[in-house]
Amino acid sequence: MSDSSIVHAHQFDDAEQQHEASWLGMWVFLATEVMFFGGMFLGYTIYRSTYPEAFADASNHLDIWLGTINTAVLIGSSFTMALAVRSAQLGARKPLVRFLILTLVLGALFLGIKFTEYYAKIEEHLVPGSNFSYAGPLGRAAQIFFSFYFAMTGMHALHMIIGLALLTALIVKAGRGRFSSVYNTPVELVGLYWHFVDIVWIFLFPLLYLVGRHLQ
Amino acid sequence: MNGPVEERRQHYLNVNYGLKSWLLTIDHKRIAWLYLLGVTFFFFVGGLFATLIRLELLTPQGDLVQAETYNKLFTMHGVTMIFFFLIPSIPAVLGNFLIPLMIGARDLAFPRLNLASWYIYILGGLFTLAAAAAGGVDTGWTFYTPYSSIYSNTHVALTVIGIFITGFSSILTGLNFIVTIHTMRAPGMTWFRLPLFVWAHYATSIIFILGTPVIAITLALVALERLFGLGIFNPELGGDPLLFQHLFWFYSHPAVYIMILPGMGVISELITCFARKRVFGYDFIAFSSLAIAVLGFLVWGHHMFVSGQSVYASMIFSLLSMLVAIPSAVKVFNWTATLYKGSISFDAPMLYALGFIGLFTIGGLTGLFLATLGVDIHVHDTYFVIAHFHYIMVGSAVMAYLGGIHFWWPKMTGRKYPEPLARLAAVIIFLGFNLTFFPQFVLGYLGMPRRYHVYPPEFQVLNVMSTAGSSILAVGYVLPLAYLIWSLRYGVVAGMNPWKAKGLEWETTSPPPTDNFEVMPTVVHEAYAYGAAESQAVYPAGKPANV
Amino acid sequence: MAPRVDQLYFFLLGVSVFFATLILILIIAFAVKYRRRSDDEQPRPISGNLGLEILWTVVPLSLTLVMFVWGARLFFITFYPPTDALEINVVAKQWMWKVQHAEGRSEIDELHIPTGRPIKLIMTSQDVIHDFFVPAFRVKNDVLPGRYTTLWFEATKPGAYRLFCSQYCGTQHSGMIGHIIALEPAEFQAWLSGGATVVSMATAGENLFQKLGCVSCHAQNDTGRGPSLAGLLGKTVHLQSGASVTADEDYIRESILNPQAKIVAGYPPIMPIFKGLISEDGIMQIIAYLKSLKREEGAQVKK
Amino acid sequence: MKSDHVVSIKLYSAIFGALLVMTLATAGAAFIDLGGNLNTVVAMLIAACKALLVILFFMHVRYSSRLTWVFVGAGFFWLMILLSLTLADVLSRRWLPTVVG
Repeated sequence: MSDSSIVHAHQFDDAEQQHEASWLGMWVFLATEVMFFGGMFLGYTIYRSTYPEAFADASNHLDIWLGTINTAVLIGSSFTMALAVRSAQLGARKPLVRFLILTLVLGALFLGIKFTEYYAKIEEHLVPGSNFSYAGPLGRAAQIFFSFYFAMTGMHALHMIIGLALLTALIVKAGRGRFSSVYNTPVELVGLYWHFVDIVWIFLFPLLYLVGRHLQ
Repeated sequence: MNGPVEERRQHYLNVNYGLKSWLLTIDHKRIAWLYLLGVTFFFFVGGLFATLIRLELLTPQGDLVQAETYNKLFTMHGVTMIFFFLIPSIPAVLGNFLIPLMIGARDLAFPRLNLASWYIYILGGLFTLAAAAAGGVDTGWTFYTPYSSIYSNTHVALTVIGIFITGFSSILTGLNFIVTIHTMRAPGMTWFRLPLFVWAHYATSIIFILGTPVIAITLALVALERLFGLGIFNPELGGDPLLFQHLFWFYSHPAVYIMILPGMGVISELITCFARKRVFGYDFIAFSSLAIAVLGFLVWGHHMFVSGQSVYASMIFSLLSMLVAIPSAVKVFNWTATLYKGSISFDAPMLYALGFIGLFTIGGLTGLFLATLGVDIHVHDTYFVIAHFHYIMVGSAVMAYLGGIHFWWPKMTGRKYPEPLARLAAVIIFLGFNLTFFPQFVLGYLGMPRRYHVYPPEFQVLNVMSTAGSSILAVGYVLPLAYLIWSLRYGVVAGMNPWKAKGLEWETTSPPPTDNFEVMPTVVHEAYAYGAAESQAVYPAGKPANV
Repeated sequence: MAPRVDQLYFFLLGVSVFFATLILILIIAFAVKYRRRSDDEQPRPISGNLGLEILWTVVPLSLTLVMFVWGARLFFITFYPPTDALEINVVAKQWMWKVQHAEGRSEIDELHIPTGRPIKLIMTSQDVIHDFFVPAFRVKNDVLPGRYTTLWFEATKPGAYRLFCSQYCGTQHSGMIGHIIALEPAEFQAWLSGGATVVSMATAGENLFQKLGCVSCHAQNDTGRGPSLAGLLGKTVHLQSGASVTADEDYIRESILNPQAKIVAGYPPIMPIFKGLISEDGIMQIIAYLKSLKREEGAQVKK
Repeated sequence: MKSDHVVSIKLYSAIFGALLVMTLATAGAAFIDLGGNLNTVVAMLIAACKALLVILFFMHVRYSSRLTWVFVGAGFFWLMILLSLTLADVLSRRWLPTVVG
């Protein structure tokens, strides 16, 4: 199949140029996303260096096992996503749909576990605000830790939800056979986005769950 | 050229009519018009707030409005002017219209995303207007915590959500420009043949995509703190009051370059055209734009010399701030040198350009006062700062914006504006501007703090001068609005290249066709080939405009 | 300070006027000399000149470096108060300035100082960020909640000088103003001892120290459950975490409000939190008391 | 811009395995007191390695043009600007204590 047989938008000369533009556009967007999360990483770094004991203590209130399992789940979803992109490159429709659905399921599982954790934190009065209660003298700085916990994981979960919506759209399109070995840019781009969200979690996991375990 | 056949020619304005054809357009030229409407609206809203501020400051007592109202006025003035006028003004109107034309492309890389940017911008604007209508916000456009996060009882959350939303419009515009400039240049349009306007917008886009997300998350955290009691900036919990300032200025200082860099790009086009000269030191101007964009990210701490920031950090920031002055100086000298042995005409856009150089020089030099540690201690947060940044943002950026609108008006509309009136307006704006803001330098050095509703009587004379100047300035701004609208119908038909300018945008018809060029060009010359061959590009015959 | 700031200011002004005039003259000269005389004029293109580019990069660069060094020196002086400065405590709140003198006299929106002696302000805020700005002395510094910042100046002539809050702090921001009243030293002494009989800050601090029960753990010698606080200010303290800090006012303030933040090595973390039990003014009084302990100890050593 | 390089399932699986191992390693290392800030350093190093693997292989950056590298780099470079200059303030604030002498 030659390039000229693929439809491309009117502003482009050919499909190759369109693909280049889309690929670059996604990377520019991801650079933006790095800075978006970067603001929170900065705040986190400053407070952790100011209140190391409180952060260690508060971190121990998180469930390290759920955190580890969730990390594995999300890495698994990245793996299936990478395989989905591969299937798309090869023009294999059925594996593509299968891997996309698998990614969707793993993503949903991640969110499910995450919301279980949130629920536990609500029960334990660890949500910042007027209901926050924390035994011991480190309560005030611990509230800062939980502010970051909810802001960072919340922003991450929001990205996951958007990712799930994108995946759903891809599955529908892939099922209808819209993608081929020559045209699979949307699968590729959603893949990039999904891996990025995975990377954010790869950093959130040690920063939130593993701060003070060794001091217990 | 202007025969009856030419009149019937189809172009982007008459290709179809009706509201829907505009609101659902994906043509970058029409989207530029949508932005033009938006930014003009917010400019006059912001101008209205400014007028009320100046009237209040006519007397030392607080006799026109209450303190609460005054505080809301300057906050809303800053918010609308910065986030809804200045930041989108040149990039989203002129950049949107011109970048594809200048690089020889049919449109931006992502036309639908471009339209989405406009809707996001409008949505953010509606939130902010809703906040204003609901009673306003009184934190100052800087939203310093803990005042904004805990103490203010005005509509902070609604306003910051509006700015948060609008931020995504900037990000998407920047993304679109970067991708377009990388991937959509016409054959032969190498990086060093790009007009400096395009270089400037590339540099601006870098700031858009790497700075804007930081202010977005910062303001989102402030909103979360107000709405849900999150405690990231709360000093009661041990929060650091400087963290917000770092995050805020990490974007908001480079944001000044978002406002001025595109203006510098416009000026490079105007000076060369009206001096009929190749730009002096093309490479230096191009690279100085990139240098400003990168160095601009390293200097934000000069807003925080007296904030309790570490003395040592302040020194680093001061030194880096001195460095950012250099590329600006390089540009000014190169523009001046471009005039040397030129053939200079004084059409309205050139008057704006020359005014720009003068006002930018003053604005830039007074910036050095603020970057110099020992002096900044005294003038920080006084009217000196107000005067300085108005010289940059209004004196320079708005002058460039108006100059650019006049210069490309024939291309955008196919008609010329009335030249004598336009020259008059340019002169009025220049004089009114200086009368408004020059006295504020003196006020600042005498010690008048900014954001003061009432002030000691010894400052009154200078304040009266400033208010008088602002009324002249207001006339100067209303005048172009009137005659530009008039010219849409009654202006002289302009033709393809009324200024005999170089650049691909002048090699297509006015107004251009929807796909920009009847035949896609291949570029064979450097930019600004004044005094060289007639055309900058060759058009292989037989190739249709839209494959 | 003021004359030294003005010197630098006028240097900057001179440089600015020079360059602004240079640009202005060049633009006007070129605009007149090379004005367009006929519509089809085509001037010869000039693409640039490396020598010129280097010139107008290097000259501004060297000038700005001079500005930086000069400004940085002044800045350092401004933030490094002389050791013999008279310390005065300032608490800012929406929308007033509360001043406490060591001798016990306090005032609102006014600050009496002696001439000819450096004054060091130790400032904090009860609510939002404020800024203590005295244009006549060319000094300002932000006043932050949760932290101390300092400022120093010296009045050479008696008189009243304007005091502004220059960091926007809410509705009555422009009403948060006052005066610095500089008096001859003798007059200042008279003013200090005038008014109602007052206890000194140190004495007030000592009373608080008793009342809040601090004394039951922090004894004069190291026999208590907490470390002795005599002579603490200015010393280096070794912490449980292995780090060490200089015991300044900020450290003491933090240790009262949030004792667990920095635990002294060798002591158990048992001190209760005093946040909510003591005002910013009270903390300043306790610090004054601790400083007075230091002085007494020093006096004993001399004997 | 990007080559149409198709990565083998074997390589993907190897990367996936490495990521899982590192996840377990970082969780395990968290329980051992390495002293000082070493725990943090180790955790962040492992996270950086994991991120690098995802970027290079899952995201195909290893097979992509220089321009892609530039934008990947730009994101992290700017993040470093934000972190390092702000920390320059926060960490040096107490070098000049309020009390002098």
